[in-house]
Amino acid sequence: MSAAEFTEDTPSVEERRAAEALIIDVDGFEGPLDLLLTLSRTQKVDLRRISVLQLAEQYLAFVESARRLRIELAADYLVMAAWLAYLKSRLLLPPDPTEDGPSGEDLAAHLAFQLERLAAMREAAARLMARDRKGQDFFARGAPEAVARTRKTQYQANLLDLMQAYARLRTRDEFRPYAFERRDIFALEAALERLGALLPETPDWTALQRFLPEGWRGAPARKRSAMASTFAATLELAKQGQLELRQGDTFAPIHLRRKPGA
Amino acid sequence: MSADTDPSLFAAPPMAEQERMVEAMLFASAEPLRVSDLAARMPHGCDPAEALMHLRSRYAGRGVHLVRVGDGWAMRTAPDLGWLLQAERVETRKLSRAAIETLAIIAYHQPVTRAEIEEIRGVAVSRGTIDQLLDMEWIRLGRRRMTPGRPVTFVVTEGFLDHFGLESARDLPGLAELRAAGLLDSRPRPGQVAESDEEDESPRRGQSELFED
Amino acid sequence: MSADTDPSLFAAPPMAEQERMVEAMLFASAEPLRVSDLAARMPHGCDPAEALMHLRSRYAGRGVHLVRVGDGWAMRTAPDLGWLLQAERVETRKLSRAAIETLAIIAYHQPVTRAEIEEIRGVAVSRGTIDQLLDMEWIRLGRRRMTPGRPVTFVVTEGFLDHFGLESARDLPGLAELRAAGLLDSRPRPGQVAESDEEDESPRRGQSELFED
Repeated sequence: MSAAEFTEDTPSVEERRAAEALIIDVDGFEGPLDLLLTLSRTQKVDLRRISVLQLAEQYLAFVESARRLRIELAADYLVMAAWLAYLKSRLLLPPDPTEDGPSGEDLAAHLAFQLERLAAMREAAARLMARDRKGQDFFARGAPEAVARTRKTQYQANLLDLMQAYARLRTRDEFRPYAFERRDIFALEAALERLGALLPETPDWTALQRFLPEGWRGAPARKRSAMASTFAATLELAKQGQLELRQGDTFAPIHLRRKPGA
Repeated sequence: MSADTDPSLFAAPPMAEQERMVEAMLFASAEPLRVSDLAARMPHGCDPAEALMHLRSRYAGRGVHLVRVGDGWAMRTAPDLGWLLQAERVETRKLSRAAIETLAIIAYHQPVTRAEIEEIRGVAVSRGTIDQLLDMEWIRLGRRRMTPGRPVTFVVTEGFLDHFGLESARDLPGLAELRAAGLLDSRPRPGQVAESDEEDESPRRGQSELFED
Repeated sequence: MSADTDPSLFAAPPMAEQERMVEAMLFASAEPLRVSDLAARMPHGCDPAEALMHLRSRYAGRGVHLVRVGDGWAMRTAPDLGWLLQAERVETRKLSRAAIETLAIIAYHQPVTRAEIEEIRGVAVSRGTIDQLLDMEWIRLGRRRMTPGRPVTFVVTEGFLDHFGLESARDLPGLAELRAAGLLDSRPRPGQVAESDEEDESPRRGQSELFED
């Protein structure tokens, strides 16, 4: 096996440099299969005649040297390493007649197939992107004509819109209990009742804030809800002619009092 | 024409080729092109004015004409065929949120009654929304439900499947797939009112500031 | 021709006139039109398919061509004149390598599931990649695979064919060679039970089914 060039015994400077280049570039690989494909290129043979055993050794040497350099390898690189180590043992040992399952040759052939298929798809992708493309190399009519006197509205929606709408609905559904959390909501009815009770004792202008119930003046969410409901209640009572409202300026505090004579 | 070294003195392409060039440029351009525009894009020594004349006679009597527009040239439908394009003018508008949600519910739950749609949406479904979807022929009436009141149900149509590129409504991805595809947002924080935040495009900060200390 | 009252009893216009009509409609539309779209707008008794054949040969070798796009037909500028039309070029979104490979895998292996794409690439397909391709309307959902879990499949669209100047998915470059080399087969990993495709009435044949008619 010529994979000796990756063994740890006597790595030449160039070999170490080559190994490091690979490792430093590990982020550039899209996973173990991509790395294996790159390694297989060093064999300089048709992918169909590749030595999987040699490839397994190259990969294991790569993982080993990555460890030596304390490079963190993602789990899938290590899973592949374990699998290749197993494959290597299956390829090297004489077949055990008592053992079930695929032979080492079958596994190796499948790996070779995967590599060849990935390489073929990359090639196909490159050929596809190299084609003459609309808007780059050939063009549609620049000024499409639509000289109609009749107008028709066509509503547009695509599948993504549809799926998103449904997802949105269903997500909301799942969390309905939360959506109706009422602990921090001061209801308008409660505000009306409270304000109605306090009003007879409010002959003078009093700030709206003063009418917030105990326990609703601290936490911002609770305070906001109480303020909104109380304010809505003042509007309702003002409409009924029970109280008067006053605000000195925009955003100034709002004051209210019982309507004189009411 | 001499095959000199100066590129501008190279022989211009044959007139048939120049005609092709002018044809392609006029076709692809969104605006009418002047002779000078054409000349600026063509190789040296070309004569777009002559190519235009050839092209004009080539298109004479065809379904499209080469016409003069201001001081430029453009291709236009032959006036006698304008009637063919009348159905062309379609205004496309985005479907309203209520409509797309209603449509999604019908697609995923069909056959489904109006009450069930309202149950899922959590709000009443306006008649206009249903009418619009019926009108677009994306939904139709299904069989009546055999429950008290025998309510009508709604199902999606072939036209719907065609528009959305689906073979059947069963091809719609399920919730698990929607989630895997990242279309389901992650769980909102407890206590947060689910509806308010994502849906409201207009920031509510202005209002809430009023109540902040 | 009798000036009858029923318009459907008029004889169809002469073929030269039908050709003009088809020409006008195709020039007017930026999107491909199907024979049925054309027929729907033409008078009764017209044969747009034949008119298309005449039109196609009329435009052969010209600056603008009649091309087939899936089930539709469109006028497009001749690719050899692309250099003249730089002014019309549209900037396209740059696709990541993952997106390009995913697109190619979908095109060559369609209909294909997400798991199969991942099997071929050897890495997970990010949700953004599929979303982007869906959003560009280059891929769409195909029929669900009749295997456990009924996973959705992806196929390429007419928009994809149009963009890459393909008449059909059969014309993908190198498709026949890839197929002959067995590289488009779905080969189960040794020792893994083959997916129970066989029980399905529409077994998965991938691109190969395209060659069977």
